[in-house]
Amino acid sequence: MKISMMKTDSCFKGICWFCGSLVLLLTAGFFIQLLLASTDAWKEFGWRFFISSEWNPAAEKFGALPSIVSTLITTAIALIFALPLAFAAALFIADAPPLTSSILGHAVDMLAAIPSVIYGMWGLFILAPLMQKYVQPFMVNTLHMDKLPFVNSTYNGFGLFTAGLILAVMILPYICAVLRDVVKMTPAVLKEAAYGIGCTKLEAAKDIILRYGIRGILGGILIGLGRALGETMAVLFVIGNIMNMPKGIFDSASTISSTLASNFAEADGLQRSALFALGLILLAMCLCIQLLSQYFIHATKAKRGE
Amino acid sequence: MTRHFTNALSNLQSMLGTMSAYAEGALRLSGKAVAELSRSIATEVIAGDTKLDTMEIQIEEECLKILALHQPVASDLRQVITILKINNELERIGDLAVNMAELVENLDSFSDSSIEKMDFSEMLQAACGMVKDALDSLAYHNVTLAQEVIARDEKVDTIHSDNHGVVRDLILKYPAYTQYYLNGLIISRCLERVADIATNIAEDVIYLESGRIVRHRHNMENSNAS
Amino acid sequence: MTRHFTNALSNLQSMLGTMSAYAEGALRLSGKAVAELSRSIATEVIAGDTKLDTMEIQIEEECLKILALHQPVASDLRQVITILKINNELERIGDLAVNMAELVENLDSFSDSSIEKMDFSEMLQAACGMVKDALDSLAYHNVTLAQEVIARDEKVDTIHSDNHGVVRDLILKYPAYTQYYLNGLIISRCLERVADIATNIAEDVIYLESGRIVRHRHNMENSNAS
Amino acid sequence: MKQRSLLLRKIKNHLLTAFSVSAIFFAVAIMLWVIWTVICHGKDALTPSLLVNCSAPYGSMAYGIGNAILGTMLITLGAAIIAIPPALLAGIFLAEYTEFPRLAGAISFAANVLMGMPSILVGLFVYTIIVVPTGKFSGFAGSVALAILMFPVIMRTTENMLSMVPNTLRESALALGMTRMRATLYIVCRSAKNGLLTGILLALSRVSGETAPLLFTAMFADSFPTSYFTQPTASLPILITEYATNSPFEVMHQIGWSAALVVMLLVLMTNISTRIFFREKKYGN
Amino acid sequence: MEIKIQTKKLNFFYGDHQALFENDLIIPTNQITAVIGPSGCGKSTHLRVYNRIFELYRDQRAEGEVLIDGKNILEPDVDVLELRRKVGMIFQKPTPFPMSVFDNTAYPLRLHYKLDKKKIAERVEQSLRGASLWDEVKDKLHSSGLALSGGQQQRLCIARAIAAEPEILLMDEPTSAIDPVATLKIEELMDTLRERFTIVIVTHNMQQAARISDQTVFFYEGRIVEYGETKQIFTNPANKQTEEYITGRFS
Amino acid sequence: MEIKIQTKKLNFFYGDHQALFENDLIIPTNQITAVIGPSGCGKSTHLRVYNRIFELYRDQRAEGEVLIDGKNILEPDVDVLELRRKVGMIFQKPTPFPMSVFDNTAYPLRLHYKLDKKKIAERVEQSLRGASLWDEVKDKLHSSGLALSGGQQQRLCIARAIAAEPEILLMDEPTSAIDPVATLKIEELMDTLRERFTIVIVTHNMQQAARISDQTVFFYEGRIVEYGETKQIFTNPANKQTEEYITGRFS
Repeated sequence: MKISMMKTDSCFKGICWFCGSLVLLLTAGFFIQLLLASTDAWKEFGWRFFISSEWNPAAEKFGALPSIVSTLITTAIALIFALPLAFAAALFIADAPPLTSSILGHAVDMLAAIPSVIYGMWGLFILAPLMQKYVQPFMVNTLHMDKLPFVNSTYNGFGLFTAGLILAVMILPYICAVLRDVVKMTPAVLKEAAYGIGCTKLEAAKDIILRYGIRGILGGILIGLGRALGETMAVLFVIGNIMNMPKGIFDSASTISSTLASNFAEADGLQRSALFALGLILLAMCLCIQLLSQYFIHATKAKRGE
Repeated sequence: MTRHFTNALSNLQSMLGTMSAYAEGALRLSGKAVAELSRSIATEVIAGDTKLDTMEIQIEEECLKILALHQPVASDLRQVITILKINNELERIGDLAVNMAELVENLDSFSDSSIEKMDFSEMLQAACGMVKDALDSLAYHNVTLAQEVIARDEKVDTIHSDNHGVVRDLILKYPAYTQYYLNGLIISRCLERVADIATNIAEDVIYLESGRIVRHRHNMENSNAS
Repeated sequence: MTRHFTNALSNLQSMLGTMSAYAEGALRLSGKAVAELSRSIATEVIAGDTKLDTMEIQIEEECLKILALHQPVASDLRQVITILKINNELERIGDLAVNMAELVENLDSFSDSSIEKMDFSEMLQAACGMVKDALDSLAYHNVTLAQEVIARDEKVDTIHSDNHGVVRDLILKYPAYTQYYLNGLIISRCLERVADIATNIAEDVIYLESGRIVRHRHNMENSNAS
Repeated sequence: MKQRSLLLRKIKNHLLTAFSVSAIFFAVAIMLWVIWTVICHGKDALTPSLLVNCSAPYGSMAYGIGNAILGTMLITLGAAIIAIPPALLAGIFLAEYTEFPRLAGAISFAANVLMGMPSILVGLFVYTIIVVPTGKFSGFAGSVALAILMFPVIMRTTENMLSMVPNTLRESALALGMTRMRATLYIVCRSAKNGLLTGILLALSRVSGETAPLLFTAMFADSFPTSYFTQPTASLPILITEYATNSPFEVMHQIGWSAALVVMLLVLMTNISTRIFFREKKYGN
Repeated sequence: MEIKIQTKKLNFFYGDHQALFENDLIIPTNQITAVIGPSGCGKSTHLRVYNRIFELYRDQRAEGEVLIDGKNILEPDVDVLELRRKVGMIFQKPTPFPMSVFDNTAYPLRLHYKLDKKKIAERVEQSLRGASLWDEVKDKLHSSGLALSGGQQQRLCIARAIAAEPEILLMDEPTSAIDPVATLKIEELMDTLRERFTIVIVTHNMQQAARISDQTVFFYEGRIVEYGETKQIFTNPANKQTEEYITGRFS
Repeated sequence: MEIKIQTKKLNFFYGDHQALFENDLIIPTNQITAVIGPSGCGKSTHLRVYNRIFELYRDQRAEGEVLIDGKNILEPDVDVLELRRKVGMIFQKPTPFPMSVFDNTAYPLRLHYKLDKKKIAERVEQSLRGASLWDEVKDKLHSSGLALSGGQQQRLCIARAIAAEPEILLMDEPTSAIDPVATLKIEELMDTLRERFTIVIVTHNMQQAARISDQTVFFYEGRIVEYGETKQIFTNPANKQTEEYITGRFS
């Protein structure tokens, strides 16, 4: 009887081992499949695929540059708006009295849980018209921001800037939730120690909490970054979907994911292969983010001597 | 700490109880030997001292063990230290009993001669009473009794100084029995010391119960009395 | 524990050192009073005893404090307990010195008479030497010296028993000076007790250094020597 | 020594506080705005008949989202069945069987990559491995896509929850003479039960609102789902996308908003009730 | 003095790092043996060999012999589950299972024995009484074990450990995570358990070792420096290192 | 005996729950005052009033007077930052900041003073020496404070606390999370700190209170039962409850 118990034990272990390895298989599968499906495009364009800005299905000419650039710009805009707000909000939530803190915390979690398609709709029907009617005119005519590089003087509400804002709204709760946890996970004694030597809240936050949670904060930022890079639906609704090289932030454009979503269904042949190639590039970007975060974790670990 | 320590302490107390009974017994027996000039009783007392010595060592080791293992504080600590000291005093009572008994071996040679004998009965009674009461005050936590014991020391001291004169007169009267009277003087001194020891014990008891050290205060007040 | 405890312990040791020097001084002074039959020296000794009593209480309180606050174990504990005991012994040496000094007040009245005086110098030297060596053995952790001290006790014991005979003979010879010789006998006994105390201290030192209790072993072996 | 100005330090501090308050105010305001918009636009068209009727092609005057609701549920349920058991076991593997540190490192890196993977790529992937070989869009393909999204999330939560169980609990279970499997399933998992359930439900509620992975897998159909494995299956998010972007008709937009309201309620309800139900109870104390 | 456990040339390794060196030790039956020593001296490691719990971790291994009742339990053919029934263990932090007080105590019974309900209830009561916990929990047997106070949780763990009728109880700093009053209760409990079990307790609290144990073992850097009667160790240790450690003079 | 801190009728509340009752206490300058008592007796709570750290938590409030150098620090016009510079605090768990050893020690200096680099380096060395840590860390001043051992971390916290030149050091069970040998070092350190600071230490280790303190305060259920010279408290306490507590007879 005892021996059979031992046997089930090792069986169980084997099954667990297999299930764990499934993740590896899946990840590898992603690369292999995308690579296989995009071989035609790579053969046709080679490395020029990265720097060509032409996307012409009729002429069977495809280049990834516009969508890569648009992706990066929207992401950058999103992070610029979301990060400081998220950190400040996280500080407030973590410091608020318990009831307020839990209500606000849940609110932020809710915000993160709303499906992106709803943000997309909201952006399409509410934000974009608002941008066109008030915000962009204000920026151009009153602040004269069109003097700045990369800001157009023409606008129609859709485009990179609006997409960036929508993304900012979407990733704000994500980053905020992570940062809130970071701030909350800072041990109470450490905070007390900081206040105990006479820190103000600001000093405690910037010198102690920020440093203590640096790993979590980086993690939060990278999660936000990943979201912003890969987000499809919300962007799809407001970016305008034009496969041109954007000249300014008010231009309509198309990110990698929105290109995939809007063109994949109708595409075939070389275009489909080119789309898979775009997918592969996106996947590579995400992989880079992961590698980066691994590097940071190791770096901070080494620095702390853990 | 409680239970282990309480067990150890009560064990220690019962050991001390046995020892004090034994010491008191030795003292009385020794007194009897003096009174009856009995060599055999004296030998018995001397032989019995080994037992008392062993007990003293046992109690001391037990005290050390308690101090090392249980590390008592406050009244518990005073209790152990007091026991340690009383243990020492009891052993000295035993030694004094032996001293007296040893003298009986000398006195003995005069036992059949019809000389004027010295009477120690009053002194013996007083000293033994003091020892007994001091130990009772320990057992029953009776500070009043302890104070009374201390007060009674003076009486024994007085008898002892009187004995000086008595011995001198007797020696002058019967110079042939000088040895006998000399030994008598020493016995008197032994008993006086027993009373002193009883006083010490009583002082220790007061310290134990109240935390006050009363020792020497008494001595200092009437330091010219001894 | 280390530093606080070490400080407290070395403080305690230096207190004991002072006390032992003082006790030894009192003993020698008392011996001088006996030798020179000087009433003034005797008064000095008696007056000085209060100081010794105070020191004894201080040391005992310090020991208790260390036990309560630092809760020493092993050799540290033995050290404190040994000091506690030696403290007690030293106080007794002081008491014996006082006893001797008090007797000088009586001897004094004979000081001008040209009687045959008793000579305590050898005994005094022996006893004082034992006390000194015992305390040295404590200070220098010298077990050999302590054992030597224990061995020397016998010599003092012998002198004391000899003194018995001497006193008896002298009294028979000069019955008028009985009082003087009686006191001489008591002084002899005091010195013998001082030697005993030195022996006790030496035994305590051996216990301290080795953890062995040697007390009474000596007594048991030659219990018929005293 | 020269002291630094207390006043200056305090002013900086107050500025930060003010910024914090406005940031949280802004975040919450946006949320309320989004929710309010959805409710305002969606509540009028939300009728019982809308919920049970089937959707219809453009131009037709019969409207409904019943098939999409059913489809979403079907796809999500399928995803749960596919993903949960292996994800739990994988989590157990990572947390309990620490004797393969390098494999575990690789797995957890891969899981991070998977978790950060844009959902549209998952759609592409499933398209190539299921839709292309079978030649058919199907609800099942959608389920697989969602399952792939859920898998690393649940695995990670499981690992974290199990790692939070103190090692001594494991040891004390084994020290009583239990087998490894028994100790894991009956003691360790049991004490992390609430955390595991929370993780699973939150993951489910999240994927149920996903759109992008379904675009090329489950597709859409204006009919009630009949064959899970072979037919394109309607779902709420796709329906919203279709109606909002590809339709010029105001009525369609209305329906889209209503569908959005339904999705939002669905997601938020599961989310809130999960959190309230399994309020995070930590082990011990 | 009957011998319950005897180790012979026990060596222990964490990967390449050797943690125990040639431990030779005899632990007598029905006595409390305390294991003391500075942190990291290997005292816990040594204890964890007795029920082979160290095998949970892949890179740990033990060499040498550990004889329990004369049988070397390090041999591969020993039934680990049975060994662990026989050798109960209490950990530093209380580890009640996430179930009711009753089920906690009944768990090892159901695991190892086939008993009917009545019998189980009896044995649970018996074990809880044995751990001096019955009076405090008899009214809440079916509420969670996690709802008890720290000291009660630890006694619950003791009840659970003794329910399986072990012969040896290993305790790894059982009171270091609980407050002084609860510690006292557990020390008193141990005193009563001594009659039925052979107890080995690791503690970094020397006073505790002094108070409760019959035998004391002093570890230093993976070696057994001295072992013997507690009284002897604390009044007159033979080894200089032991003396330094217990008098607090350790550098 | 100079008075450094004096509390008058100090009451403390956690929401509606009163935790301290009418505490009257005098803490003398340049002495070590130990605060003992069973868990939950309010000893930590009492300590945390002295630097108003309790104000971090909204529902906690103190009533009565706490005079430091004769000034009531509970009054609203007292500058909390300056108060906390003057009253350093050491916590149960070592709390080095996530920065280098040097920066940890320099942090309070930079926070409160305007000093040039050289001056800061000097003062850091001085503080680390003051905390008996210099010799151990002088070669790794720029590695993280978290990389030190527990005992070193705690001494780093002490160095940090004394860098700002406080007058009072509050220690809340500073050695309960570290091993006995490290504890010893910290106790010895405290002895040297006594000359420059007034130290108040909360400890649940009575032996520790006995060893290191000059004054001892015994708390029970939020009240001060007895306070006085440590020697007196431990050899001959006036109060029966104190006696019971220190002899371990507390139920």
